[in-house]
Amino acid sequence: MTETLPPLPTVKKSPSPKAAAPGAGGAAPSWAVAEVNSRLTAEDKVALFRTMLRIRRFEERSLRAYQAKKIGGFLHLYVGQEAVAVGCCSLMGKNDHVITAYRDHGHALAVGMDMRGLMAELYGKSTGCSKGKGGSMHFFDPSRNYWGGHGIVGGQIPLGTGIAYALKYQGLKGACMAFMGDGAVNQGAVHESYNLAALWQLPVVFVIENNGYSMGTSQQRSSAGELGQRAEAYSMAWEICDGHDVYQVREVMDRFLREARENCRPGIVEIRTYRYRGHSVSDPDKTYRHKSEVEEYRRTKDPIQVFQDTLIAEGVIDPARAEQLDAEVRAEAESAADYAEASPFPSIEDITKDVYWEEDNPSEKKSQGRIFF
Amino acid sequence: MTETLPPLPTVKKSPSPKAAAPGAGGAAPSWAVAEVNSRLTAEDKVALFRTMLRIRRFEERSLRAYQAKKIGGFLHLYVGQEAVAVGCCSLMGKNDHVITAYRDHGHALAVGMDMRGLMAELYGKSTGCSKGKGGSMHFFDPSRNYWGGHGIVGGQIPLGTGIAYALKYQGLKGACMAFMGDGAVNQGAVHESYNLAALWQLPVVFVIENNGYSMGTSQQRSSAGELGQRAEAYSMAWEICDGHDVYQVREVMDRFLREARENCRPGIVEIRTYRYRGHSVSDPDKTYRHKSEVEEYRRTKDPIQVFQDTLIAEGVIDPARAEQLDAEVRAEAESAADYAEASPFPSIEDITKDVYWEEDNPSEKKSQGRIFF
Amino acid sequence: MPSLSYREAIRMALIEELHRDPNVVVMGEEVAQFNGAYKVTEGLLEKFGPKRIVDTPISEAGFVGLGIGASMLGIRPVIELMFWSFYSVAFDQILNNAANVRYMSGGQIHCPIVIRGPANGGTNVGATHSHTPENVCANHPGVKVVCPATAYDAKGLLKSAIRDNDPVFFMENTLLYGDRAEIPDEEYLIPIGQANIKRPGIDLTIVAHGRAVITSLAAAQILERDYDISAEVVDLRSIRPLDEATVLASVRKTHRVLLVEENKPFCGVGAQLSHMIQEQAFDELDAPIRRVSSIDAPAIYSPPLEAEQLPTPQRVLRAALETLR
Amino acid sequence: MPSLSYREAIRMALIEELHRDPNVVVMGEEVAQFNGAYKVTEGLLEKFGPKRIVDTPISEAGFVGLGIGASMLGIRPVIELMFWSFYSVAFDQILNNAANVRYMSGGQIHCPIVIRGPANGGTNVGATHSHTPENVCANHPGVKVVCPATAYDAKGLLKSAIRDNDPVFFMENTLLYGDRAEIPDEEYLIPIGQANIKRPGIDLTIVAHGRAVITSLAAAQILERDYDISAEVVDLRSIRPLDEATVLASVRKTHRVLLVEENKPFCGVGAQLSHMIQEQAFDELDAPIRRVSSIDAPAIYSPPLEAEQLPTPQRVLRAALETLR
Ligand SMILES: Cc1ncc(C[n+]2csc(CCOP(=O)(O)OP(=O)(O)O)c2C)c(N)n1
Ligand SMILES: Cc1ncc(C[n+]2csc(CCOP(=O)(O)OP(=O)(O)O)c2C)c(N)n1
Ligand SMILES: [Mg+2]
Ligand SMILES: [Mg+2]
Repeated sequence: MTETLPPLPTVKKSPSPKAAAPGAGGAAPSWAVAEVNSRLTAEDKVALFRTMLRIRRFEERSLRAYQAKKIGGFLHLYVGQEAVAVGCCSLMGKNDHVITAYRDHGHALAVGMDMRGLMAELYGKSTGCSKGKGGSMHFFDPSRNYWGGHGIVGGQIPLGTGIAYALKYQGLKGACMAFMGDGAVNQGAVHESYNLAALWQLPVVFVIENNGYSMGTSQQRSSAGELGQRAEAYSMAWEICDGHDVYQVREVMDRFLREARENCRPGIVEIRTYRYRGHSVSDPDKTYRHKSEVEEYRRTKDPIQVFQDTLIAEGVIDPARAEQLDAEVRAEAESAADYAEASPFPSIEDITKDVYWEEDNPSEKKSQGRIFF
Repeated sequence: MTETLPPLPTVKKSPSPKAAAPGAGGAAPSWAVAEVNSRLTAEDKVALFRTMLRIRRFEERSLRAYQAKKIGGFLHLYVGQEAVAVGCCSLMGKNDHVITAYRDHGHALAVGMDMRGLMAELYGKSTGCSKGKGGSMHFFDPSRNYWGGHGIVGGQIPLGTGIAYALKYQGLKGACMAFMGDGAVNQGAVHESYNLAALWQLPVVFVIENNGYSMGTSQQRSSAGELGQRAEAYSMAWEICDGHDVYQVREVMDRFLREARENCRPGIVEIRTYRYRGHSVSDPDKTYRHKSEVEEYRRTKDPIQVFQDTLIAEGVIDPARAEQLDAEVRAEAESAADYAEASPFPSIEDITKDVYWEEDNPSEKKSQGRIFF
Repeated sequence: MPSLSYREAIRMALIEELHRDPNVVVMGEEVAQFNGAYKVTEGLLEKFGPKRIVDTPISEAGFVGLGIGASMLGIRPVIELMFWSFYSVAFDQILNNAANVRYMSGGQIHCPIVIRGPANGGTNVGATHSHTPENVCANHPGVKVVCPATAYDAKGLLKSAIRDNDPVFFMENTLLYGDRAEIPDEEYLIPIGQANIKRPGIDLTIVAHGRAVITSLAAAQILERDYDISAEVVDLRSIRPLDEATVLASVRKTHRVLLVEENKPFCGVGAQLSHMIQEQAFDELDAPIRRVSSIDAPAIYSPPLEAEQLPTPQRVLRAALETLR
Repeated sequence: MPSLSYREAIRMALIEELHRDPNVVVMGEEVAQFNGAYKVTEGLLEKFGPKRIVDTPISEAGFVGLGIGASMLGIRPVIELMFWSFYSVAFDQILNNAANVRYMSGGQIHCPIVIRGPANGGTNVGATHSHTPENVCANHPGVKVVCPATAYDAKGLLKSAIRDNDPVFFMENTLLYGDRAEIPDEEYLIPIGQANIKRPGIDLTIVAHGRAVITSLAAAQILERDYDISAEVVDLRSIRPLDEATVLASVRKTHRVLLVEENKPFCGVGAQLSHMIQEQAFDELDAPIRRVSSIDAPAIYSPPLEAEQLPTPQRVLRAALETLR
């Protein structure tokens, strides 16, 4: 009943001239020398590392909260994929935007949201980042250009394309990163968005976080052909990138984001990554992959371990500093849980708030009649 | 406001080994020697020609009826595209099926439907092929494996894929031809169907009748990339074919149909064709193409003229025989109009018939309660 | 006051709002170069250029969703669906994204988008092209639904819709595009959610929206002329928000109610009105509330039959007489 | 008689029908190898193999449409929507193709397809995943809509649905999957369109469907215990066709009606029932018909609040007392 191991990620298409191909046989990662990475200060690098850690520890803490029945509904953990969101979002300028699917905690932390609001959201509290109305799948922070958190597979992709449309319309030099999973590529709305983006040359980068599975279905069982390569059907640029290496993610995404911002060229980046946990916390994770597959990824490709090793090798941190960072981040997650626990639930009256802008802004209300039934 | 002339169709991908490439400089068409065409008897060829003529004359007659206000709603004429439906449908075996969009008169005649039922349908009469319930966009004849006639752009493509699924499920060696326009390829449902067909290896041939325009929008303004080539995104075979040459249509489609029937290999055939009339009869046809473009197609590429010339050159018919055939077919169209005119409209009671199978088969009815409100 | 058609009145509203606010964008299939499938947007491309008037591929989910996304950043798209029936392929974008994104974000986002186009049967284009989705859309909290019956209302309501900060679904009617009304030269707005008594009366309240208002007015005329019955015709104009007060005031006056709609009956707008009226004016009713809806089947093509499938003045008349019995 | 859960009862119906008819195919996301997102189809792949139990990509429009097309040729697909909410991306296939193709072909085609899956809120998964589309679907002539409230009903109704030659939309409820009932060893069918009195009573008629039946039964118990009021609970079981006779017979007995539904109120199922009852039993009513629906907003995530947003026994109780006032 289980699948055979999928091939480990390979890098297709040549990377930018500045970055050498990743060395064979475990040689030191060479994406570090790419311009976008070589200009990083030690502090910057620690910040990247820290954000990846924050995601990992937040997720682990939220899983415990879920097991303690503090959280309802779904909880889709991002553990294993941290380098993707962190690498991508670390490139954001003032006019760059992000939208993603329901596996959205990582991106929320990567754009700089506060753990407390996120944890409170999971607890369904009124102090949550979406006032307890959205839950795990619907984290939002437009003030950080973060447009969620969307539960319908593929449904966010037209929205992301529209964000890019707005940027171009307003003459802003920015781009939208529209994230989706490998399972989402087979939704019609995604295809329609690809065509619109390519036809109108919109500044959007479609990021496929290919973790090999949509729920219990391997990529091979859901998609004909290669995922990123579908870009060619629309004459868009594309590339495959190793999502376990935050440097590589940054290097590839930097090029695509520049093309989008500067030349309004959309593109697709397929980032090969892996999730360690079940699809959601209720997935028994027994029917579709071997435990050994998960273990192999954890052992050889863990993005946090890989980056920690890199930073130690680079002399940016030492093991003690890494441990200290981890302790800080764990404490942050713990205090977020305390905050969430102590926060109040919304009231019954809150149920019908935040439905209509006009109802929430009665002084500017112009319509009449009964609007709730 | 008008477009520049689109390039005339070119043939991509090499044709089957048996058929030579079309000769340059107006040399005699060489598709005739392809096996699927060379085995045609003179009678067969006349039948092909006759069916093309039947479509042309039916359409012209229906246009007059429309102008005389005998027909309501839309009327999308197929004039100019006859070689496509006739070429494709002439290849149908017992287990081959057809489904198409709203420009469906040509396919209906090509599968052998009676002009009278079609004309009566246009007139909204109870003797119509859909009892006056479907109209121009919804001709059906399941007894001829003809599944319509569908108004929602792209909406028929999942159905066609399902027909292919049923054939494979039932172990029948047949294929479904699922027709769509060049504008339909940007619908999500089409993309989802491509993926399903390729993933599950279903015996379906997707036929894009590329007449250069979706209503008033040229292919260039609606689609990024090449239409047929999108097949590569799903690892499907594809080919472009000149839709003005019925021999060529047959040669290309024959290969795709065989692959579908015998090896359950789906594919996409993009057939370059042209419509002479506006999108529908209410299209003033002034904003998006030059009259001269239409005239050039009519003059140099008319599929009926081209085939008539071929048949005369082959000695299959002479001009007198061509004229006689035309007269017969015109008379057929005329008498179909008389039949339609003389037929009764449905009754008010008919409005709620043909909604539920169970209501129409009361002796086998098992459900209870009120079903119409 | 110039007399404008319903089509021209909508166009005028678009022109005025395009002039007023540079963030307004008109987008849809064939709206620009082709001048609109029903010519509502005729001349706009020439006037405002391709940045403001945008032709799209046949990808309703894609471009409606794109419009919703753009609206979150302050663009004010007015999206034309060539037929509202095509909402079927954009349903998720319309009724999940536009309707819910404000809520799911805890009120951080709003979507000032208008989706407009004809939403009616009666043009002999068959079942898939003849949906009347006002009931289905209005079922979803988060959206507003407007169905103007006259050129005057269409203009004033569309301008309000474009300025509204919530998603407004504006449902026109192909059969009304040619209907004319006096349109003032001065700008005017009609608030969304305000019903309008199109004809005062004392014996019977007829509530309708969209073209059913016109049908009801024709029936009311016959009632007056042939039966000496004075029917009040209330035009809802907006389905959500709903002007319950105006409906109830009329009911309290006439004590008899007929609901007319082009919706299919099961869970149509009339069902909601019927419940509301009997709940809030139970003791005022002297007779059961009756409804006239489309005859309950997919829209038939056959032109003379489709005319009968929709509410006709005759069917309204018969039901009115029954209500008054 | 073995006691089975609602989930197991559905599975049992599938197994029996898969055995009976080789044209029955179960298809959907994760139904095979993963055993179903909610484990309804657990073990089927092993029993029937990959030809009969088919995993799909996440392409609802594609595979639902494929199922409809296959059904035209005699396959009898039972398509699982992981959530009925995902009908939003397959709306066109479901409500244009499945609902209309018979009509538009003049009765030449029929579509013996079942689409099934959970259609409910209450599981804290947010607005986009908590739709209750029974009203929207039943608005469309050409389809049948069934909403079982118990394991017993689910089994008998699903078997009827699979044998039905029209498209049947079968709406389950995640919160009921664990509820148990005695299920006879012998095969049984429950006709679609037959309501069921889940609790007889004389003072008040409560009409409900799906989980609202369970909520209503809880309220009826409190009414009996604490107020000595005898409420009759009518379980519609099927929304379209609708067993109006059973509802009306109850109304003629009790003269007071409360409608309970998990639908959003505007044009929910209760609206249609309310209209029907007041029209057909106007003189029988001693009080206005009242409704309890979900609180009118997109489904909130916050677990304790979502429980309140749906009808609760307390809200039903309050409304019942008001109706009896
Ligand atoms: C339209 C739609 N269909 C089905 C689902 C149920 N569903 C939620 S997540 C998921 C798998 C998605 O996989 P993928 O896109 O690879 O993302 P990942 O979970 O791996 O991050 C499915 C089937 C949904 N939310 N929306
Ligand atoms: C979903 C949907 N959107 C829009 C339309 C309106 N419409 C009907 S035909 C058409 C153009 C289709 O062009 P194409 O696919 O090239 O076919 P052709 O008319 O050239 O045969 C449009 C936009 C529709 N019927 N369905
Ligand atoms: Mg995945
Ligand atoms: Mg075309």
